[in-house]
Amino acid sequence: MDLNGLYQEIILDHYKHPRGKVVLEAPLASAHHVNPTCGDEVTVEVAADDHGHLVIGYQGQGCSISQASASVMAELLEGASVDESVSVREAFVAMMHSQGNSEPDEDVIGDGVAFAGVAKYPARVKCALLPWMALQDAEIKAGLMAPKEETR
Amino acid sequence: MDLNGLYQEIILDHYKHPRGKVVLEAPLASAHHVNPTCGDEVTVEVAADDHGHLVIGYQGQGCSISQASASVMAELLEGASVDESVSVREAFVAMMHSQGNSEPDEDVIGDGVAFAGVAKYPARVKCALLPWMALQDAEIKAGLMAPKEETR
Amino acid sequence: MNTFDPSRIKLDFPILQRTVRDGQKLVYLDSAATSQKPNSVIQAERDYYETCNAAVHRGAHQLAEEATDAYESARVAIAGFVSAAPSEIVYTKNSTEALNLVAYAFSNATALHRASGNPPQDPRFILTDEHNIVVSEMEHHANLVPWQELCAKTGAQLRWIPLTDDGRLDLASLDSLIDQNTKAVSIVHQSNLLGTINPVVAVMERAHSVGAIGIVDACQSIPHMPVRIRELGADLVVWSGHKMLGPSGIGFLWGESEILDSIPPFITGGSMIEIVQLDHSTYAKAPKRFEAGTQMVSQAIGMHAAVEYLTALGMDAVEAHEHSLTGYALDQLANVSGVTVIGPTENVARGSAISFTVDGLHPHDVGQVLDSRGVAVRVGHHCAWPTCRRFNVPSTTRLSTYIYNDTSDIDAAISGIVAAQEFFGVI
Amino acid sequence: MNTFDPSRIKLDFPILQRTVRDGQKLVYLDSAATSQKPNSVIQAERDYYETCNAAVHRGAHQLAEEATDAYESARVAIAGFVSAAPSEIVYTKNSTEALNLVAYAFSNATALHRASGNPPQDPRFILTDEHNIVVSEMEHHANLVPWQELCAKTGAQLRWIPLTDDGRLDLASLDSLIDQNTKAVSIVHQSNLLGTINPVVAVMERAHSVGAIGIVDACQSIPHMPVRIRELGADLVVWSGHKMLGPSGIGFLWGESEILDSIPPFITGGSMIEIVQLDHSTYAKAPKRFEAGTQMVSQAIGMHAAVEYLTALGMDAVEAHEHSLTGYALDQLANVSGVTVIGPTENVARGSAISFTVDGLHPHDVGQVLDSRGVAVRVGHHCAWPTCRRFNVPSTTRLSTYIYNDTSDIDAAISGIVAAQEFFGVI
Ligand SMILES: Cc1ncc(COP(=O)(O)O)c(C=O)c1O
Ligand SMILES: Cc1ncc(COP(=O)(O)O)c(C=O)c1O
Repeated sequence: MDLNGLYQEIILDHYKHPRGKVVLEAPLASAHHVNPTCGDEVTVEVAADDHGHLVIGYQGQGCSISQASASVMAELLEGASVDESVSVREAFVAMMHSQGNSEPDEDVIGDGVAFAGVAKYPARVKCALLPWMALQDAEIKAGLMAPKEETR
Repeated sequence: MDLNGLYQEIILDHYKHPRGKVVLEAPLASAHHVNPTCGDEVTVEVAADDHGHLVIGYQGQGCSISQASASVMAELLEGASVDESVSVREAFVAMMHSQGNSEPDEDVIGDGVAFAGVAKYPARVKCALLPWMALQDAEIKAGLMAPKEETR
Repeated sequence: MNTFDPSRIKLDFPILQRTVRDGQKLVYLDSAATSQKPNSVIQAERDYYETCNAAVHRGAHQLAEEATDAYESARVAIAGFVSAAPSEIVYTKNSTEALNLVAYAFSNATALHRASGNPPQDPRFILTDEHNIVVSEMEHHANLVPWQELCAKTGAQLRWIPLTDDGRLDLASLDSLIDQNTKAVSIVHQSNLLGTINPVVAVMERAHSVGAIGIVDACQSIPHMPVRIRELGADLVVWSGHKMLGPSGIGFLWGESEILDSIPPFITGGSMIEIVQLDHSTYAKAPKRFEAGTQMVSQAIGMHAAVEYLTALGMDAVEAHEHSLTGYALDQLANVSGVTVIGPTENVARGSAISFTVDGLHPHDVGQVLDSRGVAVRVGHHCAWPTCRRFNVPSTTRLSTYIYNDTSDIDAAISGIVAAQEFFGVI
Repeated sequence: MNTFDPSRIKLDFPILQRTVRDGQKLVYLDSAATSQKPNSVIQAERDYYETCNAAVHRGAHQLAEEATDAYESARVAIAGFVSAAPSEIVYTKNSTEALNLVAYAFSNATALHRASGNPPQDPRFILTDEHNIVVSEMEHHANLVPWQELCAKTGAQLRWIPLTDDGRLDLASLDSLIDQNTKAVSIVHQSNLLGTINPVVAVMERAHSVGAIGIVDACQSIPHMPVRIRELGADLVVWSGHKMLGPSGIGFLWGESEILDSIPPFITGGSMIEIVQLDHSTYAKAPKRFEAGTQMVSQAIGMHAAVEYLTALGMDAVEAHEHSLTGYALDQLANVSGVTVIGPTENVARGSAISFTVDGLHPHDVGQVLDSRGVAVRVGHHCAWPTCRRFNVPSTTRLSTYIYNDTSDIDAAISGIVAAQEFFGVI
């Protein structure tokens, strides 16, 4: 098995040097998500700046995949509009559900492309999605986006 | 399959011409037993005459095996002592649990020997035992014998 | 599509090649009790154990991934078979467990509500002694006894829709039976004793008009006819795998997600939780919420093969085949003097289970003579004892067919009945 | 007796011949989750479906006779395996169902008592908010969550026996924890996370001294050591078939007949009744009382083959083999720097499940690296989340052995752990 395909350098780098792992001073809302199988947890906080752009913070503990995913997400979406965050999330989720058969677009999901290999391991897909689902929840709670049915 | 081995002439005869199928005037006790699978029922009543000998009556509805067995039992044990009824019952029960591999003693169980073939058909063993178990129950209720653990 | 050919289908079922009672061909007419299993189902279970057996939804290793995938693919296939979404299908051990899960929804919600009200319970499931539950007089014990126990625990009242003499639901008093205090209405789709197919849509509509939860026992219908589950009009539907070519040990509860998620957990433990603290826990959403403990994985996988087998035959074709076989059997039985069919004698809105009595003979004895000739039928009250009482019979003999039966099987049963009459000298 | 030879035993398990992750040999170290199945078990189920599949305890035909006989013979064999009487063995779908059956004994008896008192319920099972239930801090969710739910429904209080730092029950406060108001004490025999073997006899004795019902979760002990069930000192004992070579979908409840017959029915429906009227029913004695609906027949028959396989090996030999393998694994793990075993490190009163953490690595990542090398272990909280919290770890990596494992399997795991440390650059 190709361990390097799963744990790409970018992932290991984000795991060891997480970006954006901060506590916000005045979050509009936060969401705490847990993976009931392995106990991984992440809390994502959101706020909006004067232009309505996202300010993101998170805390968490868990495996390299879930924690690197949170770091990639925070870096990528900091300062993005809510609409952008939605389309990036949709692209990321689609890639994770592709079982490894997608051609992810680096222009859209940035370092997120490193998780393409994770999509081949069903048990790890949930790890990668954990922070993204928490962000979605936080955005809804903050009133930044309307609740909608999306793949969990 | 040997239908005549199962339904011996004696059985068919008792089925068509039941002996002792009477309601007692002053029973000491009665017991109503049901086969929960097929709904067969029998009610056995007991009394004792001046010598402490059994007086037996029964009513019932059910298949040829259960009804013939009641008739054979009533005929055989009418006027017997309680001790005799116990040893006859034990012999009959032992034969029914032998899976057809016993040499029943006609001197002890009389027409009951006709049920030797029934012992090969597990689903019918319960039919044959139904009235015998009801009699045991009635004897216990009537205070004629002490409750004891016996094969159901 | 190929024409429907039971003699070719029979070849897929190893057990139908065996002989019984001293070398006689087996004529299996007891599929309403349990169906036989084709090679593909037996092989699917075996393959699972030989290649990817593991605990599902728990491990990170390759076997666990493969097992989880097979287990969930089976759910997709089973859901597809009844036109449902996979998340609406709960695996249980049999339909009896599924019906109990539903009855316990009410007793558990009521107990939790009375004890502390925390977490708050859905009012649709909270009962007092002012409420009532409605079933019918033709229910299988599995759809009767759990409701009796629920009523004993909560003080609610149990009511029954009565039957007509030809074995149909008597709906004349439906509107007074199902009233503003009715909290659940649970009805069999096709009776396992009478064969009657009930107008469940009308009954479910009445249930919904008073805000009651509507439940359909589809144990005898889903194996035998195409069912688009939402078209039954129910909130919850149960059925069993073993009656439709699947392994023993698996059954199903279908429910709208909104309803399933409102039901408090039934069997609790591993795999159905969200977060567990020492003093309390929170729970996953359905279907996981109801699948505590290590699941019947190989059985789900066997079921996958079973629905594929039936889908390949086409459920329309299965229904048509059984309908014509039922018509044939009813006609043949009508020709035997002394035989009385218990249940509809007209081949309309009726399935393939046919119960009957024979004058002067006990059903058990009829069954025994048939068995002596290799014909396997069921005798007794068929777990519907109150239905027997309604028709004043202690029990019946029942023949029931499936995809592997043909008219020669019916003929064997008919000559067996006549042989029984001769043997016992009643003709 | 032959010497115990895992390499020969392995040949009986088809799945252990397969490769994983690009042609690597499968090293299966996840038997505490579920065991693999030998040919004889797989074949027994297949034979059943191919020769005598039928509904048990119901039909009068030859198949039904044979199926009933096979089903009940399995019960005799399973009872014999733990030195119990067949009538004391209840089939359930898994041990989780069995534990729920026991917890529901209390909630059902309490609800029936409160509603009408008719039929009268055994006072041992009636709870008020003055009562309490005692478990331990090392319970599997299956032996924790049902008791939480019971307490939520009845107002009773849940208490836990705490743990020592080396993963043993801390019995110092046993006599105050289990007091005159304790109605049930339910304890795991061998922890699936820590590996600890608990002094259940002492705990059960204390339970009995205050009149409480004593329950033992033997899921991880009966597969791995000889158990004479009465010697556990409990009233009720549960375990699962799939962890001891048997099929998925079957578990067991053992109880003294006197106790079993005092428990109100749990899942109700067909086959568990005595007489059914429309408005109420009476019930069969145990074990039938608890086996409603069409049962897991092929699974019971597979289990029969499983206990025969284990009996032929000899449970003393199985225990000795695993004990020495556990000692070897503990020694090897002690040699890897950065590894911390969660649970007893001394190979005394401990079984073969070994949980550990690796400094700087998340358990999930350790498991993934092992998996990439063909080594199947379990990662997570192992359905014992509160136990993880007690030891301040979010989760662990766990290796667990069985009859088909040998020291080379342990060696493969050890080199995998070191490889993980290298890959993530923590050494
Ligand atoms: C100690 C213990 N108890 C209970 C269970 C639950 O067993 P099952 O999932 O077979 O119901 C398990 C296994 O998962 C266990 O290890
Ligand atoms: C109509 C009906 N309902 C419920 C059941 C119970 O199904 P199971 O025994 O598989 O739980 C059956 C079959 O026995 C049935 O025919």
